[in-house]
Amino acid sequence: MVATSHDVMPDIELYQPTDEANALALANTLGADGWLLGGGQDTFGWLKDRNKSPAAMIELTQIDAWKGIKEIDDGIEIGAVTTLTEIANNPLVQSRYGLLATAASKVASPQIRNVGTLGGNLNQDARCWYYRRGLDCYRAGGNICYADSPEGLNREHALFGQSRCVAVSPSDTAPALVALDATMVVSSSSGQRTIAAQDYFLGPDRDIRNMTVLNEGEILTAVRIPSSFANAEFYFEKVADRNVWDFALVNVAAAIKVSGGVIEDVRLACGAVECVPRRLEAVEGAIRGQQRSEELASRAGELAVDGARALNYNNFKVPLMQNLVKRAIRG
Amino acid sequence: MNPKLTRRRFIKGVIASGAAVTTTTMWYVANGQDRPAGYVERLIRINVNGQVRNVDVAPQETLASTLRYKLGLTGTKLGCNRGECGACTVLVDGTATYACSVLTHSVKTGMIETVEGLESANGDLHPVQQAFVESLSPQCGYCTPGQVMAAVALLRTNPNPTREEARQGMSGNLCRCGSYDSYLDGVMRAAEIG
Amino acid sequence: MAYMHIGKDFVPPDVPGKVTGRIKYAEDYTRDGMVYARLLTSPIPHARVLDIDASAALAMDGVVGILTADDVYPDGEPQSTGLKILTNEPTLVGEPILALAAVDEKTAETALAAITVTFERLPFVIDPLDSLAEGGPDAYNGGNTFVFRQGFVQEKWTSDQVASFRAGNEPSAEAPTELSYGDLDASFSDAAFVYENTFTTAGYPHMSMEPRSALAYWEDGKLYLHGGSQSLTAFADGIAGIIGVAKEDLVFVNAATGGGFGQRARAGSVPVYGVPAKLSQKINRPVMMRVTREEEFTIGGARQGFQGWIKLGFRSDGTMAAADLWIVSDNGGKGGGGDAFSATNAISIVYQAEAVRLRGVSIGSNTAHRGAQRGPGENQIAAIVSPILDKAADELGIDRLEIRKVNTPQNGDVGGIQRQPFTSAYMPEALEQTAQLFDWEGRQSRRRQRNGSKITGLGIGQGYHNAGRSGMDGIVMMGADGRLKVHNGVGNLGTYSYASTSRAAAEVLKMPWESCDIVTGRTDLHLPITSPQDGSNSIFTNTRTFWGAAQDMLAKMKEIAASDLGGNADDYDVSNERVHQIVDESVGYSFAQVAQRAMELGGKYTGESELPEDLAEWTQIAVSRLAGSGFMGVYHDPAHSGNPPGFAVTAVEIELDVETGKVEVIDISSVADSGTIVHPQGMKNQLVGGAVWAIGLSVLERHLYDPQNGLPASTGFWQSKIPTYLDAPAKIETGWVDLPDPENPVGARGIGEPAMGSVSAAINAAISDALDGHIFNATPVTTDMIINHVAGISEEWVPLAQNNFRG
Amino acid sequence: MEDGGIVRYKRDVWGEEVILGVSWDLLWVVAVALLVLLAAHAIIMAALANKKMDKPSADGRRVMRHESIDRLFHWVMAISILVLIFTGVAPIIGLRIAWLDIHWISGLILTFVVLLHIVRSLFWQDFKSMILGPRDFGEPFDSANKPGKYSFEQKGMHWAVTVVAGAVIVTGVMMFMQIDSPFWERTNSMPEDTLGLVFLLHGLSTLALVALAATHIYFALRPEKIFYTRSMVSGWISEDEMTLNHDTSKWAPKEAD
Repeated sequence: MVATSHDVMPDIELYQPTDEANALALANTLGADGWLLGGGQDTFGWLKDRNKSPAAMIELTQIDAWKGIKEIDDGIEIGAVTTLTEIANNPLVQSRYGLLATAASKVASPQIRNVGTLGGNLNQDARCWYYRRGLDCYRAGGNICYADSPEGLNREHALFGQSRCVAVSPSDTAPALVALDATMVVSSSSGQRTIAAQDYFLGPDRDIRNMTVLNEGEILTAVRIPSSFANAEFYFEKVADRNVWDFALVNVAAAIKVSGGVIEDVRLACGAVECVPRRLEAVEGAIRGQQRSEELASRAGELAVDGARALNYNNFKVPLMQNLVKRAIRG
Repeated sequence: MNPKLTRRRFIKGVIASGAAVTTTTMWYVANGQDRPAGYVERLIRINVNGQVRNVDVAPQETLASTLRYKLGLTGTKLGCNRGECGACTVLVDGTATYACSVLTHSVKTGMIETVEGLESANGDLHPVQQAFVESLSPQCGYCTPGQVMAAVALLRTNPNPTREEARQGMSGNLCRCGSYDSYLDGVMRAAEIG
Repeated sequence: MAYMHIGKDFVPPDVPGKVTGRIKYAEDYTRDGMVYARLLTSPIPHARVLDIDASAALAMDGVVGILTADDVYPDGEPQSTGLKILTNEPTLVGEPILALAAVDEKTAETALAAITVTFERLPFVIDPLDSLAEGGPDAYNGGNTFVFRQGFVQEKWTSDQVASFRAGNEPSAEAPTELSYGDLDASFSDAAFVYENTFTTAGYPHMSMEPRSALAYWEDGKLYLHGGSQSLTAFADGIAGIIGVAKEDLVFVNAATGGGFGQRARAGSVPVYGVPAKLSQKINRPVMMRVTREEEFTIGGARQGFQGWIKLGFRSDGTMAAADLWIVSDNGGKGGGGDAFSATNAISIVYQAEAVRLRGVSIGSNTAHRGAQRGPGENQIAAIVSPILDKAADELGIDRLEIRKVNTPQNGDVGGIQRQPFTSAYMPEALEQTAQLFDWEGRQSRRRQRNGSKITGLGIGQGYHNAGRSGMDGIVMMGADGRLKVHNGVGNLGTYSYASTSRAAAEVLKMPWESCDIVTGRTDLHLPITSPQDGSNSIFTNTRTFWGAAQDMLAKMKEIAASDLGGNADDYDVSNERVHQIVDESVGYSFAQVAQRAMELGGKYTGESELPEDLAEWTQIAVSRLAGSGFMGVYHDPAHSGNPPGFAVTAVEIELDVETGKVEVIDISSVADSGTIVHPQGMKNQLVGGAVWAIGLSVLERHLYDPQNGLPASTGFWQSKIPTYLDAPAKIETGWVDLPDPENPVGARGIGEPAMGSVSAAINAAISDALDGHIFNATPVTTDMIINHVAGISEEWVPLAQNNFRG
Repeated sequence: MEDGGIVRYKRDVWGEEVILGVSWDLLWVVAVALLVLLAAHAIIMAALANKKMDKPSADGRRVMRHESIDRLFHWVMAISILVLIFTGVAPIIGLRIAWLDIHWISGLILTFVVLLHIVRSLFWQDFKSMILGPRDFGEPFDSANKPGKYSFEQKGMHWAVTVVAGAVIVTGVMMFMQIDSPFWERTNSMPEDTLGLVFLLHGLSTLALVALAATHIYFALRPEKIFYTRSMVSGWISEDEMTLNHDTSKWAPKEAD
């Protein structure tokens, strides 16, 4: 019964592969009972609470091939187990993709960024407190949602794409990568595939148990950021209750190419408003080619929240999202 | 039959019976294979405060557990055991890290520094400790070891921080007494006397 | 007056241990054969345990034993609210049902999962108003409130009365508690401006950094208990009774405590220490009980939330004519708390209202138990009243600092429901000094200035708490080495008052601090009783006792010297660790010599006879064990007269972003009126700590319980929104009036609690200021509330909702 | 969550064990069982095939078996049931599609069509022809005893589907009321143990429906029965087919135009 507050890591095996092949083989053979371990900042709570009980952890941070930031033909590639601190402080990222550097620097707290990885921040599980408490809700494989009800505590929950589950994407770096048109590199023992950042995440309508397209045996090994939006004008803002150790109530990431006051191209994404980072294509379409102005910014804001369906306690997210998008376009 | 379903159910059964450890072992035995490379051995040597210690560490053991309960280094405090307070902050290769949220096996090759390792051989306090005493930075003191270690890490990378830089650098440490102002006084003083 | 020690900084003896990690908190101890206990707690907000089947768990390898409520209370549980050691009638999720001991924690947790507890589910309630409504569920078995000497009582309103209250009207129900003075109607009729509205303040947890883990073992009939507390001897005195061990057979070890904030002052709020004590007695092994952060939340206590109605009347000159309050206090699942009374007293005292009335009732909810939390009552209400005061000022065309000056308490005034005189009051000086420190006048130009989406708000606030007690005991000892040993029963929770009050003794004997030792940290060092270290009282209370004990020793020194060396006692004085003739300093004894002589003389000089009357039982035990072992000064402190107030005044500047709803506190300037300053650094720590707590109360901290199932959501530091480095300003300016209080030998009064209330009052005033005077009538004022206000959105929350604050 | 053979259990919000739903492993059990049975049937029929059975001719005079409106009902039901089965099973077998909206919309269509069919069958159709009486049970064993409009097998299939579809629809509607829809905002008013029971019944009836649908399709495609399927498309069967399989004294259909 859930009558105990757990605090100690239960028995779990640990594998520390040092080369890719070995890690992929382990992921493949262990399948569902192998837990992919990055920095572990999202992992250990689950395991200590005994709300997730894998038989083994496969530590990915010993694999050098999946670490670091390097230039590629078109842009840069960031290893999935590169720490958020390294990304935030990396000159290359700072100079060309400041959006990601800023987003990474807003995550949790310095110590968490020191060990927390990009892959971990992207793949972290939903933060809905009912789910985290270990209740058997839809996302946990049950048949009920405790948050989406007249009395449910859903202040932090979704405005869009609710489908039985109303949890939101908790990541700060995800919207930044969507805005930068990044590509996820996913490897498995049977090969490698690449997925556009915005297609990498899954809403509850398509898979209520998993937040990404990763299948058993697959590992996110790298993220590629094309040069298309390098050195563009960037805007990232995260609004949370606390300025440290908090998840966004809403965050916004924008990459804008402006010349002569005209928005030539733009990519926009918001986090914490849907189960996936929400790309605002309608807004992008409406402002592309337009003269940048206060009015345009306001219109963008209004367009951004079009179709929002607030729950009982998260109505405030509508004006908040609207304002953040407005600020992003206003610059 | 759908392999996903059957495997999950098999695993559930095993875990429910509280024998998670044997699960993967069983899997490999059942498949007539040896454990794959990368499986950790429990007996390890770790370098804590410059001393190499032999210690028997369970695969899932956190560094905080090893330090407190295996090595008796109780200066490292557990305020939440969830990476939400920073009282357990230690240095791994100079990097401030929550000992409650990192596996000992993950850092076994690193140089681990705890609050017990800061004093010089002749017993003099580390400049940060000295400054914290002079500024009366601690109140209840429970978060202090973590604050000390965070400050040490900060000043190594940035020996002369502005108060704002110090504030940012220390921000991964919670103090319920609200002594932040006094800790920042301490960090600034440490930068002077350091 | 020039002091040797008072008003000077020093290094409290425990500080080095804190920066080196060497000082031990309860969980840092180990003991041979020690086993680990973990708690099985209630998953249900209100239930009755029908059956416990632990056979499977007890059969597991490494499991040593379990303890249930039936073991603890063989004759049945005490029928009252208040936490039990363990219970079969849980009234909140997370209340301890049983404890299991095993060779290690992991085994204990695994074994707990194998225990089957059969519950009978009972109706539960999260919002006290829902319980007040006729037919609403009651939090306790037998009622929704507990009345002293009456037991459980059912307090009910009609649904219409509840609905009308929620709708913003004055409650029309009969109040079980009514306190007042003055002619309310007459005073309101004199008022030029009257403000009336309902308000709500959120309850929230103490969340001390150190969870209440404890170690216990029994050795030759004595119980050794290692735990954290705010008080040392007062706590031990109480926990002995709860555990059921004779005072003389309890050794309470408590060198350091990881925070208390009101919740660890008295044993009644930490009965869970009885678990390792009883369990180790049962299984005859040392037991370490590890308490998790979540458990610290569920049994660690919380501030009372208010669902209230307030009406304030002001004369045209700005003076507060009358204050009328109706407050429903949230008593949580375990009762406790008198916040409403303290809140009303605070209004009467800080604003010197001519007529005041409180009508109130305390109603239970199946949530965390309530107990005193830093400025219980005074600080919630300070944040509610301050914006109203500003509204009055604006309506009456008075400056906002001025309206506080015309209402300020000062020397000679009385205050509170009992109209008690102050021992001294320097609030006018504090107001003036704050205005200077903050440059209140100079900053007025910034008021409501808009910079992009950010608006600057200015606020000024006042805080109060009764800050001193008396009637305690003091013991000082001196051995043949001539060193002064201050036997100190004050708790060590980080205020360092245990050390700073000890310096009063050194002051009396004009001794260098280096020649003094503080004897404390464990009760088998024979420590005198003192008041629980709550209510900001320690400085006042204990400087009196240590001063008195040292005076007793001083008198005895002079007697001995006079009888040995000639002359009268009053021909003698002390200096440089010698007692000597005033005319000829060469004639005298060193302290070492006089102590030696005292021990030769024995009797009253060594505590063997002529002890003060009315020494507490606890002190008598200490004295009897010390008797004959050295030169003793012992003292029982008589009662003081009047109310020694702790006052603080704070001015803040905030930036409120109307697009994000974020409030950033830019500047805080706090000034204390707490009499003579004994320990400047300690005083500064109380002011800055209070400021951070105030940020929590004003904009961040709240309880989250799901009304559907009574589960707590805010169980960790994260969801409790404890303020971080970056939620507080980089620098907080502090100052103090530093004028002596006549009722204290060194002129000192306390400050811990007012230091928070004044900042909360200022921040909430500044938020209203930034929003053109809009008053939320609530704490905290969170991001979403501000966004909704600016956007004109009304959420679908229940008005005055408690414990599910804004979802 | 634990699997207990047929039923899956979970913990309710207060940690008590309650029913979660059917164990979807049964889906594979049903699938395998069906394959075996139908394969067996096919083999036996093939074995009997050499024993000369005179196949009725589709030529000659045509009689009306299914009115166009009834055929429309049938095919709409058929399609919605197949869609429901597919969208319901997809997430269980790990297909990541947005199934829920399609599922409840098809469910509403099925419900609507079934209601219409019930009304029509009661007042406009020859209801008696579908009544399953005791005498019908002798029919399969007595070649002399020929059925009226519907054979014993057809009646049996119809009523089995009626019962199972009824259960699926009732539980389905109850589940529909537990999610957000254009018509209402969801609540958690239904107790978790009741909810689990509803899920269990929906799951069990789904499994039965899968079995029935598969059987129905199998027989509809059997060569000796294919003319019935044709009649569900075109409406008519030949007089030859009628006289060989039906007792015209019990069923006198009108001429097909």
